[in-house]
Amino acid sequence: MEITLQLENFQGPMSLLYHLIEKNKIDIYDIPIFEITNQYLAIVEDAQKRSMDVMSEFLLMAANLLEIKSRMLLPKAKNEDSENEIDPRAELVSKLIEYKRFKNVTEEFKEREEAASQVLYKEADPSLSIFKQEEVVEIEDFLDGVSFDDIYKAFQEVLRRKEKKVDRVRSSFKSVERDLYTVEEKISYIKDLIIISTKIRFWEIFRENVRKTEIVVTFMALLECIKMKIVSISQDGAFNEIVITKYIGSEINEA
Amino acid sequence: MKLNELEAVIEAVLFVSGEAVSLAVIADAISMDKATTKAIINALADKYSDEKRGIHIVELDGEYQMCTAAHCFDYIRSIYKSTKRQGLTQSLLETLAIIAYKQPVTKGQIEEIRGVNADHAVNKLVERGLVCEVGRQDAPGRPILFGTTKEFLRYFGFASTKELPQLDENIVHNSLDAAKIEE
Amino acid sequence: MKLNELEAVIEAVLFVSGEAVSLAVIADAISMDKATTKAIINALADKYSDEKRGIHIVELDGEYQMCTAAHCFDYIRSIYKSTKRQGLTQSLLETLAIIAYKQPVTKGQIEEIRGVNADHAVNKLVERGLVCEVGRQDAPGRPILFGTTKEFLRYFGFASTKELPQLDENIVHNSLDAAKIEE
Repeated sequence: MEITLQLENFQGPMSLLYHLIEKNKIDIYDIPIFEITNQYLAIVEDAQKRSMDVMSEFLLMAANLLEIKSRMLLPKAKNEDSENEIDPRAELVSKLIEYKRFKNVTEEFKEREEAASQVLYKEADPSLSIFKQEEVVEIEDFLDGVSFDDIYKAFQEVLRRKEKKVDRVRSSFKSVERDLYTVEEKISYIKDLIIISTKIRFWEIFRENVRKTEIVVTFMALLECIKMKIVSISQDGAFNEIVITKYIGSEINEA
Repeated sequence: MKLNELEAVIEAVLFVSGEAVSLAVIADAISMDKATTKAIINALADKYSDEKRGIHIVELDGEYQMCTAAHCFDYIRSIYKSTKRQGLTQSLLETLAIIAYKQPVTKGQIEEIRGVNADHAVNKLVERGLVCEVGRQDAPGRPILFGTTKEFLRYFGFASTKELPQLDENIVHNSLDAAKIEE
Repeated sequence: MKLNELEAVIEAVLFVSGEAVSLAVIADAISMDKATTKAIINALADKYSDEKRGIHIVELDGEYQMCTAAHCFDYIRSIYKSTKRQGLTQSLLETLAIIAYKQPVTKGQIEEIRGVNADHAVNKLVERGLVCEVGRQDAPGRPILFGTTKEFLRYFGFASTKELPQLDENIVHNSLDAAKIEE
């Protein structure tokens, strides 16, 4: 075989080796390793004289081939239990097959690439951005039904709550408290959290001085979220931190 | 080319261009004279509107453009609205109230008062144009200070933040003292 | 809404969006359940292609997008004088094929199959938006896992990765048998 092959024309050692097998019409399951190794080395040596670029991978394969060749030269162990002895070429063959599977399919990819290049798409209509912008600046819509009185009350409520938290003695006297936390509210809170960070430790949900009722309500909300397949939880062991992650396939988004 | 092929090319050209295309260019694409091309486009445009299709062809000063049919407008709009639409939740309301009364205020201070992480709520409010950055606090890390926007005041009919209704002083003081103790 | 009104809305939505629109969003726009919506879109897409229209509807991983019909390409090209898209090199195609079939896959696994360093090819594919990071492998060094993108589907005209041509499984089995015989 004349050495007119240019190493640069090959995608790599597998590509070159594969070419040699095809060119010599070799049965891939019974590679004449001596012949192929000689041809391969001849091409690689010739190329080496011209360029040292991208050579290392070709040389690695050359070494691999030489190793197989030498193992083939060794007398076969004739042990009784040598049934499991593996052909030194086996690994190379399965790699070549694997490579061939993907190489074969690139032809079809190329055809589809060509066909699909004749299909054109268009940009989003510029007027859409107006819809989106409009949505962001429409305070009227967002605050629909909210009066300033609501804000005033919300602030008072927040402050009152804070005050109660600090005054532990007084708050501990109360036997019946207004239900400040609802499961619904905590579900949407957990949903929000899981959007911001994909992984949360259970205690990160809470701040210092958190109330017991809030913990209970939040825990119930968490159970609800698991049931609704919004989050998944995991725990390394008993009493370890519970880790909350977004349920795979969950459809919650920024909305 | 047969008529339906000519129509297909016109359709494809108008679709992909995304803007008005001159009669001359379309005539060129289908290798027909302008008068014939014009007749074909008009027939196609009529067909679209007779069939009450979702896309129409309009003529704009001798050029042609593909656009959505007016009767579909509300549906399109609903998609872009509904994906973002969400009312003011309790959590956002409280955060907004704290920012309104304590501005300029940092996220840390908001969290201190509400007892929960404020990132999400503050971002949402900024996104909605109710709250904005008003400066930096002269403290380690120079945290961002937030305040309400002009739009916020305008919406509730206040000329400035000084006009906000006064709070029950007792509550305010107690809470401020409390905040100091904890700091 | 009557069927042709539903079709009109779908048409308008797909026309205006300029990107793939999810089934859920379209279903929302026409207030129908997903299965019905899917049936209507498919019927509309079939109508477009049966009538050899200039615009088509393609499915991309459960989303839908409007595009021009391939048979109109040459005419569009003639007026826009656009140069032909540069195809992928053999090296990029091989790398992409491996990623497409073995996703999620690390660079190391690609190199294992191709026998050459995959840095350049993978970077190029990421640059072209055909491939993206999809996570990290739970192994030492936590190597990046790569997968194909929606643009990959669009680029080759696949509706989903399930549509990829079958790999020749036979060769592999033969090789294993062959190896056994030789043992």
